[in-house]
Amino acid sequence: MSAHMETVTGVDNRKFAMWSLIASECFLFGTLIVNYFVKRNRGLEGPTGPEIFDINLTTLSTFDLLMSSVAMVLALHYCRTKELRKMQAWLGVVVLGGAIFLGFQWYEFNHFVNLGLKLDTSVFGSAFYMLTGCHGLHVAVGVLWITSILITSLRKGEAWFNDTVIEVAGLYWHFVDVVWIILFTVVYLFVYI
Amino acid sequence: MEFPKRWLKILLAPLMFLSLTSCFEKLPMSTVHSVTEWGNDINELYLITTIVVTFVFFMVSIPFCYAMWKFREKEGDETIPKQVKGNHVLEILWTVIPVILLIIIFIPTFKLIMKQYAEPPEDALVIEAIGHQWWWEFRYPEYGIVTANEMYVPEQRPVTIKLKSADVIHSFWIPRWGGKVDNIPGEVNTINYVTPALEDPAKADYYQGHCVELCGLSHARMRYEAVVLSAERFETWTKVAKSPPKVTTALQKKGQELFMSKTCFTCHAIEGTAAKGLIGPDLTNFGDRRTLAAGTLPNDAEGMHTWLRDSVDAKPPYQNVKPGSLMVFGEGFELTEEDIKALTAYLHNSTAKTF
Amino acid sequence: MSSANSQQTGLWSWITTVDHKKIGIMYALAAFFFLVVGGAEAILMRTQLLVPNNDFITARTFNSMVTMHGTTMIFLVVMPLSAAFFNYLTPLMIGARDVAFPRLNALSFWIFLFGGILLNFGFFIDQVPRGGWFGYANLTSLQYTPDLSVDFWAMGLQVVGLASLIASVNFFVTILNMRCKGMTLLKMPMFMWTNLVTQVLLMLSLPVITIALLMVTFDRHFGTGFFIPGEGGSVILWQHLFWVFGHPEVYILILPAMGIVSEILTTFSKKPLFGYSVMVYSSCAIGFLGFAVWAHHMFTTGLGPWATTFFSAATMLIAVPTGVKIFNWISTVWGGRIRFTTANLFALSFVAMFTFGGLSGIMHSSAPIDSQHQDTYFVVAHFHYVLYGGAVMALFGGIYYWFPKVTGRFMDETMGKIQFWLYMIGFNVTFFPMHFLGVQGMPRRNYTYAVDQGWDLWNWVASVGAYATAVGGIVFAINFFWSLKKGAKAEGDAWNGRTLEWTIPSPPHEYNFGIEPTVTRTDDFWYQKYSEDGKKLQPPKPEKYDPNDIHLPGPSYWPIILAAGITVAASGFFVQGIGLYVSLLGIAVVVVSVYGWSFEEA
Amino acid sequence: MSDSHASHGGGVKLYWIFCVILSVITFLEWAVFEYREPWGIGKVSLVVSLSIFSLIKFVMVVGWYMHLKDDPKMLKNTFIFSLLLASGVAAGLLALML
Repeated sequence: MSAHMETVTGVDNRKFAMWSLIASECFLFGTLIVNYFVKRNRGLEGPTGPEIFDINLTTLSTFDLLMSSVAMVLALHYCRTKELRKMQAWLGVVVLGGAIFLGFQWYEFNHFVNLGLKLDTSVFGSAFYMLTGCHGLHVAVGVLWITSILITSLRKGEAWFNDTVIEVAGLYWHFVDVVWIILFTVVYLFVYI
Repeated sequence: MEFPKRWLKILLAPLMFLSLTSCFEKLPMSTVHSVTEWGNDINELYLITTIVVTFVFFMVSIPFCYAMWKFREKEGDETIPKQVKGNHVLEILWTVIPVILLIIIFIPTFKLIMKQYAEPPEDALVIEAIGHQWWWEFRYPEYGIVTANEMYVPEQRPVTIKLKSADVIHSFWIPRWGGKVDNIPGEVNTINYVTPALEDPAKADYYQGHCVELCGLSHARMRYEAVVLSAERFETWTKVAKSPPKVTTALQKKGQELFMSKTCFTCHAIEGTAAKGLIGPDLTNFGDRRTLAAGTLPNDAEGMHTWLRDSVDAKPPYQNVKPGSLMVFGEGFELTEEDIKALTAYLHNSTAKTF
Repeated sequence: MSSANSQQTGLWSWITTVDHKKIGIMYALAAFFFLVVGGAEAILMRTQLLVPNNDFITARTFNSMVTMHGTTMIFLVVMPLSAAFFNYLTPLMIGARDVAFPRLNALSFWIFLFGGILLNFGFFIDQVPRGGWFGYANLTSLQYTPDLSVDFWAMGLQVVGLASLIASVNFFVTILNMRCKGMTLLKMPMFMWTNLVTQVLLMLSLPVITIALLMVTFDRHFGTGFFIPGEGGSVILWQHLFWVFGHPEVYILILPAMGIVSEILTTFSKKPLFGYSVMVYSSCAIGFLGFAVWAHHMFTTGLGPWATTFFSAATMLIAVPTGVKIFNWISTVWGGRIRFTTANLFALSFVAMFTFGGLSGIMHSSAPIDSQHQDTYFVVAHFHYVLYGGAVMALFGGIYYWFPKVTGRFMDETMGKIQFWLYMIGFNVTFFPMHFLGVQGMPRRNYTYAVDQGWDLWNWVASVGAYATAVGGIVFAINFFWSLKKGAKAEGDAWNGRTLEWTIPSPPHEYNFGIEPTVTRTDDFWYQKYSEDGKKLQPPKPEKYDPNDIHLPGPSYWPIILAAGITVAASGFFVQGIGLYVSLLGIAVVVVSVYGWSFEEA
Repeated sequence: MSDSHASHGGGVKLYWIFCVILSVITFLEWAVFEYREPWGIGKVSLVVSLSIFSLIKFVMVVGWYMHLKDDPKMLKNTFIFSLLLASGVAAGLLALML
């Protein structure tokens, strides 16, 4: 497509498009956070936040996503220095990190459902699941995307060092991590505000 | 190039615009013939804004029309005009002047907003206006009265109307009193007035109101009236308003039995009788009301006949009086002409006419 | 695949095209079709309101017409028509070969088309949306609208919104990244600036409506209570979220029209745009302030004194940059040689009618006055003056102005003027009396009105005006199709224009520019034709180039398949019983086409 | 095609340092939240401290990991403008709704 065009701002089109998408997603998650904040104390029945949130588990998943973000930066670095094995290794770590995060979220959702907080139990439940679910969906798409990149790299080996593709995927992944940093604070740490 | 017709296009709008500010005849829902103090405040601000807007309109259309005429391309004139890029003085001019004009509008706006949200006086009469799908319920907590589609108020008395909704969003608006506020389900909004003085103390003044937020099929048929009474007549009304209909003639007795047997009581309530339904409008003192079905039909024998016949025959959703209304008679509840006369007689003598 | 192959024709080349010009033409044709649909809905409404207590259409049909007229005109006529101009002209005006992501461009058209069909699919099974184009909260909940109508509205808007979001990212990157040599941001044509601001507004406001519509759909199908008061939900939150999107949306509708008018007025008065940089800053100011005024649609919901004051002030503030633009247009025309072609008539009527609409808007920017105007026909008159007298008139001006560039033939001037006058008079006769109806207290969205209200005369006049406009529409259709075949021939620089798209032949080659142009200043093409003091110059001879070595992206069928997948995934709600499998099928098609798309060679 | 990153070896070291800082901040967040009673942290100081922590992490990841630091001004403005506008609108909505 427009891979090798020199552009006016010097930034590759796809990278610029990803930053525009990130700018647009600020509003998406902004709306979801506003909806969560408005609804979190208005649930009529079912457990509320302080009763069911387990801060230790969520801190671990935040730490895990951060490490996955670090792995992504290193993967990009090794792609640029053309060290294939290291790049593939760190891409694997990224995928693993994402999978673990999704595992944590799957466990947390099951745990909450067992405690009686389903999607339609209370407005708090629906707002919470919509916010964290939407973020979880983004993480899943990211994991799928980076797995495809890893498979492409494994299949093509030394012939394929497309650092723009990895950088764009990296931007998406870091953004998903940054959104979780905000969510972790807004949802779990502000629960007693 | 037909030169004169072009002027018509430019001047078409302003000529009509002038007639906008002309005084209209006093229509029942006119927003500029207000009778309350709050309505007059709004009209003063409306006049200021109109003057400013008309002034700006001429500041724009005069140079615009002049340019149309002066700088049109004459035949065969190939000269290239001077390529003027811009003029800083002009730019500053037509930024600062509009800001000043807007401040002229903003200051009274700010004052009125503060006045609108000011605390109502203590002795204000509290009325609850509850919007239902396509009719209005008015409650008087002090007197324990519940009525529908007609809000009775004494003259020249501060009134606090608490706006609630039983289903979707409605909006309470009496144009001649000025200002509207939405009835939002799950919240209580208030609107404060000082009721207008009576033009003729002997009679009662009727002010039309309308629901102005789309609330479903019969949104257009959801009207009500504010009835201004003199102080003592309002007092007699508060006593009379809770009295059940007197059943004297045989026809009225038959009407009462029909009211029970045809299950009207499951939806409607009449104070002092066994009818306690809350789904439909309260029919206590129904005879007193001028209109039927939230301002759709006149409340006389002929109106009752149209309304009852329409509910019995028409199958949902094609009723033409109140599309989508819940009052639909299924099988086994047919009403003969005789039944309709009996029901009308029963409901229409519900109380002594107080005005 | 080299571009030397002949200009493909035939349906397959249109379905798999990635050429921004073909996509622009398809956007325009789709917009014309929906204009006819929206216009018919308007005529039905006006006929119903011709006389009091009319039973021409039932209340249910009238509420559907109100909803679908609003939704169709905004999302399926004005936005796609603006998108048609964006698509066709952005690469030509900035000297690029195509947009940043050609296949993504095709994708957003197909998603828009399928979304428009999904939105109107309710007509076939009598489930037409009836909740108003704004769909206020709990009238759209399952309890008060139990059938599928709201889902068609919500899902249709989701899909059309997604199309606009993808297109906005595409054009945002194109304008910032792919300008030709020498064209800095402040040397671009004005239409590109309004294009850029519109794309930013689209990019930032669409996610808000996506989430709001998702919440309504969850309320209706998955038992959540976001907007249901009984379950702790807040009905007002929907209004806030809708209007946080809604007000930038109306600036998305008007800014492209402002750009088109700036281009037309400069060409037909042979003068540069007056105060170019001031126009740029005021466009950005309008765009930015667009996000700070949303609650002036909600003055009557009891926001409290301080919020009402803030939004009144912010709404008044927006009138300043708008006023600056109007004065700049008049100064552009001042001292020029004005040629009254049909395109210029439409542009001038835009300035006249938009001024009038803007001023009637200022009247209810102050909350107390708005408490009398809200939900009456005064507001209907205001936004039709701004949207119809403004955006639609300017877009018609754009059609007459760029038709020669797209087809190589002029549109007939006499038929054009007939259509203009029918539109101008019909428009004013229809919407000016609505100011009187508004002041006389006639509420909006009423399917009929009583005899004793005194509104009969002006309603009758308005309906007659609507019929005149319909006739004008027919004249336009005749003119459009007649001129396609028999219009006067037009060469590359049809109107002695000033911007880059007039430097290439019309209709342009598939690769637009043989050699990428270099630009030294704004209106560079004009100063190649005339010197600074107006003497005619000999424009430089275009250099030779070999069209064969120009590499153009090949056609691709993945966009249409991906668009179909997304629409099928979105229509799972409408199929009883197996709805889930329909959605899963749609998602499967989406995943397959995403992978197919990415493995397609460049 | 790969720009300056490959040259200076410091890139990797910098990322590891940032990784440690991020982990420490996350631990601090957990600690501040977990021991707010024993350490006597009031509600306001809790919110302020946690917000500062997440802001630092946000800026670090966006600035260095996403290389926004060394991207052209146009890109920075796009993101920062949208972020500020989003938080402005969100703050406005919260002020109106709460």
